Amino acid sequence: MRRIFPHPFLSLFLMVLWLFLNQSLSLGHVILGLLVGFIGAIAFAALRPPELRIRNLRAIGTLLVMVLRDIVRSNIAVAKLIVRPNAPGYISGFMTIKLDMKNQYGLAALATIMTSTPGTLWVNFDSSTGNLLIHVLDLVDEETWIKTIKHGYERLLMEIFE
Amino acid sequence: MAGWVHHLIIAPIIIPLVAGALSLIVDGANRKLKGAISLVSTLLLVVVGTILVAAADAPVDEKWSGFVSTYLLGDWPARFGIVLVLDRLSAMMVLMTSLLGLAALIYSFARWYSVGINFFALFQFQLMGLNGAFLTGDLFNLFVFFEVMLAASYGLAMHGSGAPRVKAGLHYIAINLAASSLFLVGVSLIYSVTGSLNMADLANKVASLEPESRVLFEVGASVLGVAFLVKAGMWPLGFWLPKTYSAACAPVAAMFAIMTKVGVYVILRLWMLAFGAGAGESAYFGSSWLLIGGMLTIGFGATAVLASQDLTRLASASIVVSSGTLLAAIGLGTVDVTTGALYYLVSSTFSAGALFLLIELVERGREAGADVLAVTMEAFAEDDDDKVFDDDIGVATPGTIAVLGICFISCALLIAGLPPLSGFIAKFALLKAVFSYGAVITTVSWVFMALLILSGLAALIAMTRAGMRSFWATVGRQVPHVKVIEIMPIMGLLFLCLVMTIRGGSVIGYLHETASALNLPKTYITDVLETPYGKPGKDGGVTQ
Amino acid sequence: MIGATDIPLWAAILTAVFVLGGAALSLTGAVGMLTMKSFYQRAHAPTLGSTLGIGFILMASIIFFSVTGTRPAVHEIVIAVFITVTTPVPLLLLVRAALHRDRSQGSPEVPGAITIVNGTVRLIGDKAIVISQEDKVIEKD
Amino acid sequence: MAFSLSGIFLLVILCLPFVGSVVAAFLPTYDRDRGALVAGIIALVAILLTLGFFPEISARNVITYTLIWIPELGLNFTLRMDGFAWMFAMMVTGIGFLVVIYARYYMSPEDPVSRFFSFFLGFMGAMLGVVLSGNIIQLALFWELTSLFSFLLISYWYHNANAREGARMALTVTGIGGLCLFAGLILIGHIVGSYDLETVLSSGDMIRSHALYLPALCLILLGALTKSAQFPFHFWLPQAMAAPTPVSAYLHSATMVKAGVFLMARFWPVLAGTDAWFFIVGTAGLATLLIGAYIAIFQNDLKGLLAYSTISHLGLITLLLSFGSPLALVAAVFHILNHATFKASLFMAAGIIDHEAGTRDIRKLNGIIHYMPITATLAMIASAAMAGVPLLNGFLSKEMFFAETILTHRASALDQLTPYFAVLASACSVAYSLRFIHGTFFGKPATDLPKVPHEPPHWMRFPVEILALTCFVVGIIPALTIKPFLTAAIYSILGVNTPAYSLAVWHGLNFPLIMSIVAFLMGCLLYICLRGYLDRQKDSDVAPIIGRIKGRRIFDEMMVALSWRWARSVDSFFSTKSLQPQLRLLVCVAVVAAFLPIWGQGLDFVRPSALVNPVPIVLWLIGGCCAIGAAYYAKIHRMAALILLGGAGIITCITFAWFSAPDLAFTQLLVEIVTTVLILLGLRWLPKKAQQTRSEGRGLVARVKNTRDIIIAGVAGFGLASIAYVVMLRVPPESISQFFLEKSYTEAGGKNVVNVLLVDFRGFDTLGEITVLGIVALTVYALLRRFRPAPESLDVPEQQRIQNAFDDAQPGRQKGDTVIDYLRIPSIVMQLMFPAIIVLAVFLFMRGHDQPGGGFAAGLTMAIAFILQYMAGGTRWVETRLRILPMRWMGIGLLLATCTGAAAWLFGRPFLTTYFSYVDLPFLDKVPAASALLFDLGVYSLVVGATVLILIALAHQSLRASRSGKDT
Amino acid sequence: MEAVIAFAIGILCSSGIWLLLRPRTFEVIIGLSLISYAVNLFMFAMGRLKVGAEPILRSGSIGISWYADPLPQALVLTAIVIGFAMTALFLVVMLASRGFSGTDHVDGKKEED
Amino acid sequence: MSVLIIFWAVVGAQVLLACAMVIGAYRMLFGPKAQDRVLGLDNLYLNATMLLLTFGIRYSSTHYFEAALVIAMLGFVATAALAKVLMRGEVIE
Ligand code: NA
Ligand code: NA
Repeated sequence: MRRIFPHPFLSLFLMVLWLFLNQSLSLGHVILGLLVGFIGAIAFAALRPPELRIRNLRAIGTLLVMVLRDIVRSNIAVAKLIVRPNAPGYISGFMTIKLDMKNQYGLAALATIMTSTPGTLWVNFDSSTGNLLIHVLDLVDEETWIKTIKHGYERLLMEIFE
Repeated sequence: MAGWVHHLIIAPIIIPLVAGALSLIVDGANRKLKGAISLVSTLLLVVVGTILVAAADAPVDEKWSGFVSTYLLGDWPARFGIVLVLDRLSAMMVLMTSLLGLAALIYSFARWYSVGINFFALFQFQLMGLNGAFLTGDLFNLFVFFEVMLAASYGLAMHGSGAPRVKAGLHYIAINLAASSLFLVGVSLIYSVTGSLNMADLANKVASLEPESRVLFEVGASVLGVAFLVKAGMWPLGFWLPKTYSAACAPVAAMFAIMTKVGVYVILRLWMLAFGAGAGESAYFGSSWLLIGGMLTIGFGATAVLASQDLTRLASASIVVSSGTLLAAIGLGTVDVTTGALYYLVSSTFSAGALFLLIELVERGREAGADVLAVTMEAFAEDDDDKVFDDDIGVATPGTIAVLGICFISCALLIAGLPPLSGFIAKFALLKAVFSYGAVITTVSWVFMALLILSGLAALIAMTRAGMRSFWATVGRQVPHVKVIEIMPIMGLLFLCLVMTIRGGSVIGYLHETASALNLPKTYITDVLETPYGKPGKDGGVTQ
Repeated sequence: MIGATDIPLWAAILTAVFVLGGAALSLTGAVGMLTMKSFYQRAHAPTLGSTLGIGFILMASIIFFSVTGTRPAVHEIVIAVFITVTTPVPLLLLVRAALHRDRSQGSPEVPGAITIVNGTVRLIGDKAIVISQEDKVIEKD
Repeated sequence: MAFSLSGIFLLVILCLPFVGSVVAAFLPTYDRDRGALVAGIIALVAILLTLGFFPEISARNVITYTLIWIPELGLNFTLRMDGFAWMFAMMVTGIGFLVVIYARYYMSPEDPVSRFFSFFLGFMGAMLGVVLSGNIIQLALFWELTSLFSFLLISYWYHNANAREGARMALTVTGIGGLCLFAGLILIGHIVGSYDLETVLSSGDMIRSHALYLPALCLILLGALTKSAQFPFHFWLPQAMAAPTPVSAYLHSATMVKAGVFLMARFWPVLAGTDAWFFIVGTAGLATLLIGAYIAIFQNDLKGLLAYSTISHLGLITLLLSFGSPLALVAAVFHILNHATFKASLFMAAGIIDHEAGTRDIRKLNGIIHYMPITATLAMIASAAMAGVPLLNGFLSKEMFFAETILTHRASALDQLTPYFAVLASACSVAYSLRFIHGTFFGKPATDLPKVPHEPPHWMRFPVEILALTCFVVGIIPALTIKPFLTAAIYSILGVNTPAYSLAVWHGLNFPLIMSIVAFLMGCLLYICLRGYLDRQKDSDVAPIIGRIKGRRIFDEMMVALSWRWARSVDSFFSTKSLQPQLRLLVCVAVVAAFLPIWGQGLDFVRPSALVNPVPIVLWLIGGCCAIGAAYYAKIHRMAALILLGGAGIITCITFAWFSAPDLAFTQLLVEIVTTVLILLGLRWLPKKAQQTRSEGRGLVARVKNTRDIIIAGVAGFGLASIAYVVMLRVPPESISQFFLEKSYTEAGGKNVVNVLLVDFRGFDTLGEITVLGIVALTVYALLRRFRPAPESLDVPEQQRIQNAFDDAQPGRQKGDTVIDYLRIPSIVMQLMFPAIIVLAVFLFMRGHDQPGGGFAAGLTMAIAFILQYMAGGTRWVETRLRILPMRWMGIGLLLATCTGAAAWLFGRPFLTTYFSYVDLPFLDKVPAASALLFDLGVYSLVVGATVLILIALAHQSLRASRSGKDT
Repeated sequence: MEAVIAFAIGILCSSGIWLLLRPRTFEVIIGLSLISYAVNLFMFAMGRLKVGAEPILRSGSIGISWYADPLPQALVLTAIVIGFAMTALFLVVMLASRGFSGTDHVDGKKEED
Repeated sequence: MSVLIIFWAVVGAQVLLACAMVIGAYRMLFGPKAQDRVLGLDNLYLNATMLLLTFGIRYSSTHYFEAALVIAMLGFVATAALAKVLMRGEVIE
């Protein structure tokens, strides 16, 4: 079954994508969408990606809300920094965080989130040590960052993927 | 034309296309099958070409006949869709391409196909591009087939790779890319003032263009003309030519003999159509430039012929000469001159093709660099007045060398325009026409005559020099190992020249008809534009 | 402007606000990219546009088309998803590449700078280096 | 008339030698018996056939035979035999026959003699062609053929440098002349309006009074004078003596060199009788007569002496022809015959001597009469004929010559002087004849010869005997022997103007006889005086005073200078091997070409442009900066240039989108992406830093050059922009686009007119275009298979070396960890994007007919999906997972597109006629099922295949590099 | 509007030609790309400029003349694809040339010192 | 009224985006380092996407959205490739 229909979630996602692209909900497009989703999943499976299993759907919701909130917040913060460049000196810099998460997808999600969020940049992840080097635009409070990342995102992501 | 013959018009494009595509699917190692596909395709092309010539030449009232036959691709009316147009000229060019292609292909079976990969596919695509360029009646489609032809020629020019080929290829490509840009600019500019791309339709509209449109149209035509002249190798746009041609491997170079002719063909076709006597204020636009450019090209080419250090250069330079001759002839533009030019075109293509094929055989087994040395020795040798006579016993000529020698002499005669082969008839036809041009013989005629004669002389001198070097070199000469399938194509091409000489009457007759039709584009225009068409409508019916 | 004639004023204003807001955010990000001192700082700036900036504009679009009813506003969602997924990729690759380049040039600006001695790589220091906006180098543990 | 039996025989006479030539070529290489047999039989049959014509000829009939050849050009294959042609034909076949017999013995058994006989017969045919041509173009044709065969015969012993050079010189000189003749004959044809010899010969007045008479005359004379080795073109003939003696006897005394005088005589009725004719021909003839005779005295080589003598005698004939009087013509024609007989026999005799004694050097040869008395006697008879001794044929024509010189033809100094010069030349002729006889045959018998001479085989001597006998017979009883033939010949030239003349040994003691006697005595005196000098000449055979001026040397040096040094410098001056000048020229020519029509007719560039949205202005400020930036950085910072190119591309893409071209925007964007990846792949193999050549330095020259290029570029850009501006603001013409917009949906079933254009209206373009893509992919693939990277590019890039070293240096890390870490996150995203992009590709493909998209866009999208995986995982990683066979994709794509097009044939419709209908598939909306969709699928397949093939082939080079890197 | 596009064409063309005349292969390939942008825009402009009038048929009673000219677009599309192919080809040839001659000079000249 | 508001808002937004693009172009042109140039290009892609979306609103046409979608899904490939070259010296290893 998994060989023929390898990634059901992905197929579903692709079908939705198909329907969205075609802006149509007709039965014909649903069938076509299924077909496309099926083909897409097979193509994806052919790449032999690391196993993708989502264990906690609810955590995704929480994560999304959190990300959205952080994005809005940091957008404002960074915009302020840019608009008022002569404000009392903010400090940018690198910092290292040790991550416990090993799941590839989790790491990818974390990287995407951190990079998307203005103010933090995922710079380098050393797989041998688990050390993550990030660059922070406003490094006023290092601990806050660690807390947000380790206890916010990493925890949620580990719930979802591990 | 009716029935299946009508569909044959597109066969010269489709056959090589299918053959090329098939050889892509065939497993890479199975070269024999690829070769067989290619051979079958080319043989078919010869057959089709012959039928097309016969069809184009058939009297008007016969069953499949007419001066012009138009093939409506996609069954769209002629002005709007792309059309292929078969007339005597295009039929002749297609047949010529196929014959030359067959010779080059057979020759390549000896060994050349194997020095790189995908030779057969590229070769077929080359034929497709050439045939398409000859048959199409649409300006932009012409661009596309030019690109097909050029792309394949890029591949073939560098077939076998190696430093000289790649270096020459780089220049060849760069210049042709620039020229293709000009082509696009010209085409789109012409479209912007006429709203059409069909050549017949364009020709129809030229006379009635209002002044500003006319200026823009002429600008477009000029730019287009420059693009074609690059292909035709006109001085000073053709310096890429000798290097590329002489670097290419023999069958490819032979095939290239027709490449410059495409530029010439297109200029002939378009200029006769659009800027003939009926073009109103644009009549004979640019013809004096063609004439001047052509003459300069002859002069330059003849000098290059003399200056060439090796045979391939010589052959390439002779191609430049023939291009110049043709361009100048188009610049003169009367029916008789055009007739002569067309004859010259065919003859020079076959002979140059044969020469390119031959050179490789002649040079085989000679030490590299021997030419340069020989030439230098000859140029700077001390007076050898006092050399004693050697013994008076001749050196026997091995059969291979004898055959090669005969072929070489034939090529030399053809290229120099000396009797008795078709090169002579061609020169005669041109000269005669040039002198019948107008009531009084003008300076132009004299200069043209002088150039024709002198270029022949240059070829004679250079070919003698080169031939003596190649065949009578007493040292370092080994009898080359020549296969029958290598010499047969050469003899075939020369035989064609012989046939053109002996059957000169019918050939010239055909070409005379061709030239007359070119000079009276009205027939072409009405035939193309009024081609009836039937299009299956929505429900499969026929709407008119 | 087909279809815009029958849009209610509130929707128009909302659309306008979102459109302008998104564009303004994007511009702000770009300004940041212009004014900030170090590359790592500048790399933060465009994310303004790629998150909320484009988000606002998509929102404007959703409002506009939903209200006018010309088409279902689903493309916007797809765009949002894929922008979110794809924009970090080049940034990730780029920042790491910049780090490598700075490190191998022995730049003091980045941690873990290296130097090449006789073909072998030596670390200059393994400390995270913090740069203030005033370009003062403050060493931290 | 055309198909009379005699006409057929004419054709047979002409064809026989050519057939024989082919037959001889296939004989065994060394079989001189059979070679001679074939040649002899052919010559004999030709003689007999020719003889058979005499009754008709003597009845003053002209036999013609015409084959329609190229009537449009007025070029028919006409054979025409009149008395003059008959005489020449007899000469060609008769002497040919004798020379064949001679050659059988002369040529060594080790000589590859069948080649000789093949060429010999070929020449005979060509020469017959010249004399029998009834069409002047045809005459030119055979004329050049004689030059060609002469070349081949002279160079028969091509291992000998002199033979090669002699042959080449003969060919060059006579070839040039032949081309001039050709031009001249075309002029004549133009004047007369026909190339038919008969017509031309009857149009003398028209020709002579025509404005083109002088150019035509000059050109024709150039042909004739070169062929007959007339001053100043005489120098080739002595060089041609490197040929085997039979060749010299045949071509260079009896026949080919006579072609020139033949021509002058043939056209005598139409060209002669004017001042121009007299002065040109007369000067050339007189000069040749004198110079040839003078130089001949000083030749030490027997054949050299004979060659100069030939030159001199041809000068005599030429001079006679120049006079323009009928009697002079009689003398000329008579002398042609006489000279052929005695000179051919002399050459053969010289050949025998050479053959038997092993040398031809007069200084070495002495007393040969003791060794070979018969041959010596024969040679002496012929020499005496040459010297103009009474009772021999040479005497008769020389007397006639003297008689003519006395007469006044054109009052002028030249005319006045001819008698004196004639006597002088005759004296010289006596002198060299004496030298030939005395120097060779008399004196103390030589003992130091290479061989001990003895009489040759009888049949070798036989031809000489026949000819010597002829000299005698004709010399004694001319009226009985030669007169009928001569009269027939003369009549065919002069017609009713044929003068009465008498041929007799004794005309009484008249002035010519006195001149002869004076000349004879002077000649003897001259020889006696010069004898000592001649014997003392050591190594050179240079004639005093004028001998230093060597025509041959001058010619050689001129040829080398003109055809080699000069040609090379002109060639290199007017051409270039570098790319930049070529492109510069191309741009300049295009600009000028575009400007010319505007310059002539004017164009109003001042037009109001509608504005205005600031956004496009800003966008194109950016785009412009990007373009200029790319131009600026291309040399110093390739990456920057590439990035800026991308910037210009995006702006272009937005422009397309803005101005209602979504399809273009799509395609532009996709191509942009692929191109960027492509160039990045290539960047790896370029030198790290742009190498700077000195020529690009900063000097003033460089700055001037740069400025020039900037101006050229600026002008071209400005021109293109101006034209675009003008066009954009004009009212568009009625365009064929209206049709497409109208019919797109109703007749082609697509709403996206651009796509319908691509797959239906102009589907043929698309077919060609995908073929281009396919071809390029094949070429790229082929080139990369043979790719040899530069050595310094072979190493892994510097970055990777550092990163690997870093990984090695760090504890707990392995080589390659850096890249794994680097790509860990991006590769996950890229892999996830793979199916999504595939969906996008399918989407773009499916909707292409109605909405933006289509096979191209879809194909490129699909290709990008693949490329992305290669970027994410590397070549090996992908290729263990996906098996892409791009070549197949391409082939199938092409076939699919073609077959879809061809399917229309099944319905009797032209190629690419599409079929469509709206099919109501279950559950699906109304789906237009156009056959064009299948075509588009072909497009898609090819685009995927080609793009992937190009990129992957390039990417694979890194593997090659890393492999070879490991080897070292 | 037209002036802007004309400006764009001019500047792209000038930059491209300037690069085309440079001696380095990389400069030439960038130049060719810029020229092809210029030419594509030029061809496109030959159909005149229209905003918001894609030649994609809409239902309703929109007249034919409302739409932008589809033909130049189709031609440009073809030209873009062919241009891409040629860029690829030129790139590879230029790499091959560099491999053989050891230099990135268009004439394969070794650097003279 | 609504029409005017939206019209001017869109024009304003386009001007703002165009200005943003100018800055992106500035980074592409003047770096100072290669990574800044790539960043500039990335920014240009992003702003182009947004610009297309504003067109979409202005002309009520779905095609602009599709174009934006294509950039959103594929635009990153070019900049990713550039970035990878900076890091590894090769696009595909
Ligand atoms: Na971020
Ligand atoms: Na002697």
